Amino acid sequence: MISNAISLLIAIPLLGAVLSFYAGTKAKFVALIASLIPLALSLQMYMEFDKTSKIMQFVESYNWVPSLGVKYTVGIDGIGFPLVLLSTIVSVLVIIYSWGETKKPNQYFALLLLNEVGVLGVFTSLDFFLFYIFWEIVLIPMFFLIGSWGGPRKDYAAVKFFIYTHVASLVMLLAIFALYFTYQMPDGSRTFDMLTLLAATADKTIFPTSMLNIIFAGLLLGFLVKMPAFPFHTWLPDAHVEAPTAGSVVLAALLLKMGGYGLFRVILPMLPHVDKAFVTIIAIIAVISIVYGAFMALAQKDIKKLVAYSSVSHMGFVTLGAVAFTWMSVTGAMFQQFSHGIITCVLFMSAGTIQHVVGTRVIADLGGLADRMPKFAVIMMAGFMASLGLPGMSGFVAEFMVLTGSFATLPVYTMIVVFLSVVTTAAYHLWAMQKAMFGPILKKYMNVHEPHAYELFSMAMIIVLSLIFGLQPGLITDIMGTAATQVMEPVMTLTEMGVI
Amino acid sequence: MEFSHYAPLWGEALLTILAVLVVLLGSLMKNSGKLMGYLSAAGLVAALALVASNLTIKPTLFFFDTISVDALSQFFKVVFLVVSLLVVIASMSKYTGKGADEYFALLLFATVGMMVVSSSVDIITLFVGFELASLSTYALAAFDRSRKNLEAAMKYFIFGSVASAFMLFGFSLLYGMAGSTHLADIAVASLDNFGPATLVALLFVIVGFGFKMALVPFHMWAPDTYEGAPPLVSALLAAGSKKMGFVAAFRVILIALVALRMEWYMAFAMLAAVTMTLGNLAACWQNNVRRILAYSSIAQAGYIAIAFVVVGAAYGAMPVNVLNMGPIRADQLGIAGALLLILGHALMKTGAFIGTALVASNVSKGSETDPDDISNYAGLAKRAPITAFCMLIFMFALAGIPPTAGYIGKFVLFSSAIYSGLVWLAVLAILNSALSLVYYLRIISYMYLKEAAGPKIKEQKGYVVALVLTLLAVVWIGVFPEAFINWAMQAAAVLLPQ
Amino acid sequence: MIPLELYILLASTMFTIGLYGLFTQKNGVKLMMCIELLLNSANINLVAFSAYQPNVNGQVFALFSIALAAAEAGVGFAILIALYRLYGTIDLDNINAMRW
Amino acid sequence: MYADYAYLIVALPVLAFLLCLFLGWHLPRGGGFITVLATFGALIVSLGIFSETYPSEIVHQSMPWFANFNVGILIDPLALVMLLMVSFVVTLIHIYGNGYMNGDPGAARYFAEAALFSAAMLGLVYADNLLQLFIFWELVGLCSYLLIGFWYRKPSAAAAAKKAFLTTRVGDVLFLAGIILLYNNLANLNLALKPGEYLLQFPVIYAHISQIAPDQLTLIALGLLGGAVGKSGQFPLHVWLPDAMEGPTTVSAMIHAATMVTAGVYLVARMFPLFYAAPHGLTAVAAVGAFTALFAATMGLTSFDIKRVLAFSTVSQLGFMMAGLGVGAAVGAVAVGVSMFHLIGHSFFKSLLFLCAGSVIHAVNTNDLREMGGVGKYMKWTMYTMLIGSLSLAGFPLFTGFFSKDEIIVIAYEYGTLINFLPYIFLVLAAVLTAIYTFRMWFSVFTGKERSNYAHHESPWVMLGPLVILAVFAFGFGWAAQDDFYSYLDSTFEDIDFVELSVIGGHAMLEGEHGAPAAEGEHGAVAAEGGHGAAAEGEAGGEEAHGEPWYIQILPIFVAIGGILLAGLFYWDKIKKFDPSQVTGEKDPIRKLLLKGYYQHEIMTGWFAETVVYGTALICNTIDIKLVDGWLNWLSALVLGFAQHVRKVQTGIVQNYVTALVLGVVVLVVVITLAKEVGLV
Repeated sequence: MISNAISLLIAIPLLGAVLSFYAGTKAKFVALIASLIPLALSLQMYMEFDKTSKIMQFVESYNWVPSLGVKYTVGIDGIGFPLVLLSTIVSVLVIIYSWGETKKPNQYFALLLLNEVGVLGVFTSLDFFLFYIFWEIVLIPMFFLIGSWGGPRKDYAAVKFFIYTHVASLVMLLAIFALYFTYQMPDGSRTFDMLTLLAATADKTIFPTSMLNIIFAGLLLGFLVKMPAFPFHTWLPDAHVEAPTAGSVVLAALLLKMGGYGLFRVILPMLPHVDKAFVTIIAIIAVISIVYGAFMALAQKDIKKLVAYSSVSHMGFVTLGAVAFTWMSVTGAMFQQFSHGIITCVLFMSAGTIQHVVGTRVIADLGGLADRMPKFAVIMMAGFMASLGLPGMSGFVAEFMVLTGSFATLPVYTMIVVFLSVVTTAAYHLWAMQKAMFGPILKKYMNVHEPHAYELFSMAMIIVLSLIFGLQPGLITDIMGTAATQVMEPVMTLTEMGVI
Repeated sequence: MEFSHYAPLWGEALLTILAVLVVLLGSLMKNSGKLMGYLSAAGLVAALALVASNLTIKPTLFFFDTISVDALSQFFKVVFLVVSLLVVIASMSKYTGKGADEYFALLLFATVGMMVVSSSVDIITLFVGFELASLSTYALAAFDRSRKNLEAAMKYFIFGSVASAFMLFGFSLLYGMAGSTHLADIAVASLDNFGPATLVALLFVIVGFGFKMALVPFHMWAPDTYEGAPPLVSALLAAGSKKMGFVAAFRVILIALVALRMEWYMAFAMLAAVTMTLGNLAACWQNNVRRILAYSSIAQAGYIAIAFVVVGAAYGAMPVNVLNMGPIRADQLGIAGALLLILGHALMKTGAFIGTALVASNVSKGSETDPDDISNYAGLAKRAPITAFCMLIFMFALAGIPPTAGYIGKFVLFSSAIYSGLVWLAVLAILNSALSLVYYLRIISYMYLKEAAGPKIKEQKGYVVALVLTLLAVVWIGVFPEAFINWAMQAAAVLLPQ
Repeated sequence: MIPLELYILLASTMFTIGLYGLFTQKNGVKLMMCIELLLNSANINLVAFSAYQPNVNGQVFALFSIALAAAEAGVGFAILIALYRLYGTIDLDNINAMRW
Repeated sequence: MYADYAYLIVALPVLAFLLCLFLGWHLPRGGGFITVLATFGALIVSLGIFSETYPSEIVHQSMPWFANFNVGILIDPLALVMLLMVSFVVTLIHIYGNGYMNGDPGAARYFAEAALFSAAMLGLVYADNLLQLFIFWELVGLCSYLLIGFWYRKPSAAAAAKKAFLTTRVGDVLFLAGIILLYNNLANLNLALKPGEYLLQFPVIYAHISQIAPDQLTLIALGLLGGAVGKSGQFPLHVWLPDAMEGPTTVSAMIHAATMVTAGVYLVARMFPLFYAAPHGLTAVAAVGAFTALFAATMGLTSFDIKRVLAFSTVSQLGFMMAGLGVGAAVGAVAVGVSMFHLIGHSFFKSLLFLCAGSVIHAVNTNDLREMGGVGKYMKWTMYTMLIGSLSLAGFPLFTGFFSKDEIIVIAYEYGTLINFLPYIFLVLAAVLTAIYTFRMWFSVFTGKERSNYAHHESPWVMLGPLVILAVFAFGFGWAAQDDFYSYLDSTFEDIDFVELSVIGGHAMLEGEHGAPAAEGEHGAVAAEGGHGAAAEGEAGGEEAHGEPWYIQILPIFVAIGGILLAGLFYWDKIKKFDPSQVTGEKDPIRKLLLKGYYQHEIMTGWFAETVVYGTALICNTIDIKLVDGWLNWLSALVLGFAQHVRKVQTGIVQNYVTALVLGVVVLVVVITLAKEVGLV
């Protein structure tokens, strides 16, 4: 049992960021090492992780700002750990993918590592104060990644991304305040401890429904914007289109997951105690996000924008599964988080590779690339198939579980999704694939070549992962299943768990 | 009366003597700028040590009960001393030659004035200290004698003296009403004989302090002066003398005029709301970085002013467990929050202005372009990495991004607002700090995202030391706020009837 | 003896005149004079009040403020002179390079 | 002991897939032999299992997968006949492919994908639960997509691939919906499952059908039927199948004739009890099947592309199979036997026909019937093997197709007597047309004079060998197997109580009405006694002795021969009487309609896909830009515009500043006093 595993997990990339900032051209090696260690660490944690217990594991808790009731409390359970795993995996692959980065590499890799720090913090912190700090910190590296490595409209995109999400998180902060100031511990003191506060929301005498509704709405907004769900998604396409490939990957694979994580950790425990209308509202938002996202993707000209909207659509499944609130759907939604996190990487990487090999991302200008880059074509094909929910890859399992589970409580919405989204999703994937890759090779692309080995490698790795988790979902759904049952039940505080 | 009895005031005494000494020496020996710099820096450090030696002292009165040394005064003295120290350190690489002695002397005098204000409980001493600080800063604002300097100084001077005239008139009315110049007496008196004159007095006093605090509509001088004055002086104004306005307002309004609670509650509710909104809005379109910072500090003043509203709202409320500091009252928390934000803002603003000073100092004298124009900041990250990084952190801190001093201050302050039922004000403030991102991000994206415009900048030692010290302080407060919160709470307790 | 109200009336009138001057005048020196009016109206108040009080704090205060006003005038004129050297005028309407 | 190696049936082809994918590039002929060996291995294992389990044992293995789903193998007679057929046909086609693909640069890719397909198809067949079946179902779809688009440089091929995937996907959506419905219905029963039992396993489903509400059953049945319709190219989702001929001919033979397209039929057969229990479930199946049979046949008449003719005939024959299952509403589980019999037979002669066509195309280098003719002179083997295939397809007496198709028509007649005659009529007409278009094709390919100059040579033996073998089966399978086939298949559902189900499905009512005939004819009994009567029905199906009048018995013979003669009169130069182009003028609307293929492309692709769907997408896009993102930009513009005005307050003239100060004081005084007056504070 590693002591302070989580703190190490957060500290090492931070250290790595500083080092690689000063490592100049050697930055990538430093970064790789600094991201491999957390990966190894998290795998080790996976070995030690008790899949069946609903207890927070690897908990560390120290007083930080006693006068405000702020503690440095971190720990993981089935909700957070899969995402921790995801973050460490994706970070490594992203760093490998951008091995050839030549523009200010030291800053570039430092920022990628900072990103890892932020998301790891969000997924592990059990104290709202700490949670919020990490939640905000994540914005900064992403702002710079978009802003200084981005495309033509990078400034607009970066600022829009920052302000849009920041406003949302401020609303969330207000809601957190409301929780904080309403609840008093038995000894009259205040606490930011997540689990304690969430457990308290069950108590009607402390949180009358009318009040809890407002708090709930505030928190919900914060998370839905991050997801992002319709109609709060418009920052996403801009950010993605302008961001550099690695930026998009991290954005889609990790940052969006923060929103989903929030749903499971914070929203679901409160759901039973708030106005029932919320279920309908969230369900509608989810359905619209899924269907609308798919149709938007169908209408896009830029392949990266297409992928961006596909993220909106896929994250909608997370919302749907979460709000459907059955064991199967919640498990599925958690798994969708994980699987989308993996699969979206390969999509954005493909888009990026096309961008810098061919020089354009406009689908209409592409054609017959498979003729010149067969290996890449195979991988991209596999990625797209995974994304459109081909059985055998992780995406299918997740969406199947979500739909099957959601039907029990939200039959109508589920059926709408099934009928309107499945074919559309397939349609835009195949259309893009066919237009870009197949058909006769265009004259102007006669001399394009396979992308670099490291790009192919990182993409192939993702395909392999998607296959592994598609064929053997149990590896991770066991953990999530436990978490799902635990989400269904009233929240246990750390003291009730007997952890501290 | 033995000498040691005055120990708590040695700091002021030391600085006064030092200031006089600096002037004398300066006139005696030629180009002794460097020496003067080191001298006054040393003096400030010494004074800081003296003040710090009894940081949380029981309130003790001196000089016929006109001067009170207590936690609050010490808190502000620390703020002023730190700011002046940073400014001096930065100035040491700018003011080396002729006239440096005057510069440092004025700076020290200004500091002394502020320190006097911070601990005066009698309107006479308060007025004297106030004027001492103002007069020296008038002179400082014009120090480099460029066109901009003089215009800035002129506006500052005229507006300032009008404001202090208002304040004096208000004081006179207060004296007439109470028959005494002691704040305590005024407090007692204002409870019974209470008339329109008192209201006028209150508002006139608010004008006087509002001018220093740069609350809308008493802020008009601030943007021009901060932009026009020598950058380091702007730092002193924004970070130092602004805070003097707050401490004076705390003492006079919260203690002496407590009877008019409803009135100043309303007044400050309006002022705070208008100030933060207007400041942020006006900042969005500025192209002069120092002007942006000026407006941002106006907005910050708006946030800090929330404390008055909180006290007004929560006055006399029963103490309860607001936070984990045992039973305390929302108004105390509010003041504590304001104090934290004052501390944080003082540091961030000093740092930011020092940064602008560094950039401006590298623009050749003759050049037509405004040295503070934002276009000069393009690609600063490449041209002056340390400065750019510090500026970056200061911007995020000003915007209230955790974990920085700015975040903690806002956090406690807004918490108190919510706690005392002023949710609308808290929401407005939070929306405002979101809006403020527009211009902070603009500066940042110029520094980091634009291509470098111009040659590499030589980062002089003095500036860099000051910047880095400030940076460390800002982050330290943000990451380990515990001690500071407690300190602020103790300081706040001074203002409230036990 | 003269009732207090009259003193206050006088003071207020002076104050108002001073303000009016501030609004209307362009010339820097005239503005300085108006400011002096404001300050002195306050001084009148102080002295008058102290005459009706057992203590003399008011007169002390007045003395202080007069001294300070003098110093203020000194600084003020220094600035105005410097202005005049650079701009060739002390017509303050024309000195508005910094605005908006 | 073979049963222990059942997993190899899938594992071997998967292995072959990996080998070809990664090493194929370095192997001769893209490593085709690996694929052949793999599928042959699968065949061996299947045969072994057959030998062990015959007559009625069942192999069932299962292990947990994730959540509450499992992976498992269920080999009952129904699955086993499919396994044997698939592994056998596929092996032959791979052998043929070694010749056909020889020299193609993408051979390795071809064999890899072919191997993957074989794996998926075999997996589909012996999946023990619906989810697993669905997964392989999608995988075969993927392989078909990949193989149709095998020559991806050809835009038409890429487009056809996409069309195939999307059209079947529409069906899959319904299938998925059906599964979700079924799962939730079963889950709501809160069954106490024994360890090793899972909700979606077929045995579990069969056991609990009777507890599910009838209306739910109908919905589920329709959902599953939708899936079958998509996969088996039934109307209206058949449009992809003709286009799918863009792929290599081997692919058409393997996927789009013999195996994959039959998966839909197999699904319905597999879920037959559920369809049977669902009111109107089988009626829908019968309707779809019968209509498609006729509809596709009419299109087969007019196409000039040899492969498209075969494709349409495939669609039509699949219609026969569907109809065969559908009429089970009247005759019970025996329908499964009848329909599967036709499925197996069809897979032999249809793959034979395709391979022959391939061999012809290989030599002639065109698909167009109008450019062929007289090929028979140079390709004797091909000609005769294809003749056998054609006769079998046309249902010429004593050929496989005769026994199977005839049986379907007969039970359709009984369905008519009990319920409704429409399917019967449709099927008979379709049979006539089948004979006609089959021989239209055969005559215009092999007889007459050369209508273009093409290479005169027979195909290599590696291609002819499979033809011969298939020809043997296409001829012999029918009378060889018929006796035991029905009885063997009927043992699949023998422990299911069809009486109970028929009550739910409302078939008992029919039985009540037709009490008298039902009591006499064995078929009537089937409706009531299901499986038990089925054995009897099986034998009865074998001989021609039935309760029906004699003319029904012999009608099919005349249908077949008559059709062939009719075709001859048009297309066989020896006995040619009419010229097709004179019978109906160019202007003839019906002819035009047929040539245009009922304007399906215009409706499906042109109107629905490109106008409705893509239009919606564009509308969404506009909304997104103008509204959802628009209000944000509008807001920011508003705020910043306001700011622009606010800053103008700062005039730069110090007197105005003082004025502002005084104004501020005045405002404060006024507001505060007013507020106090009002009592606001």
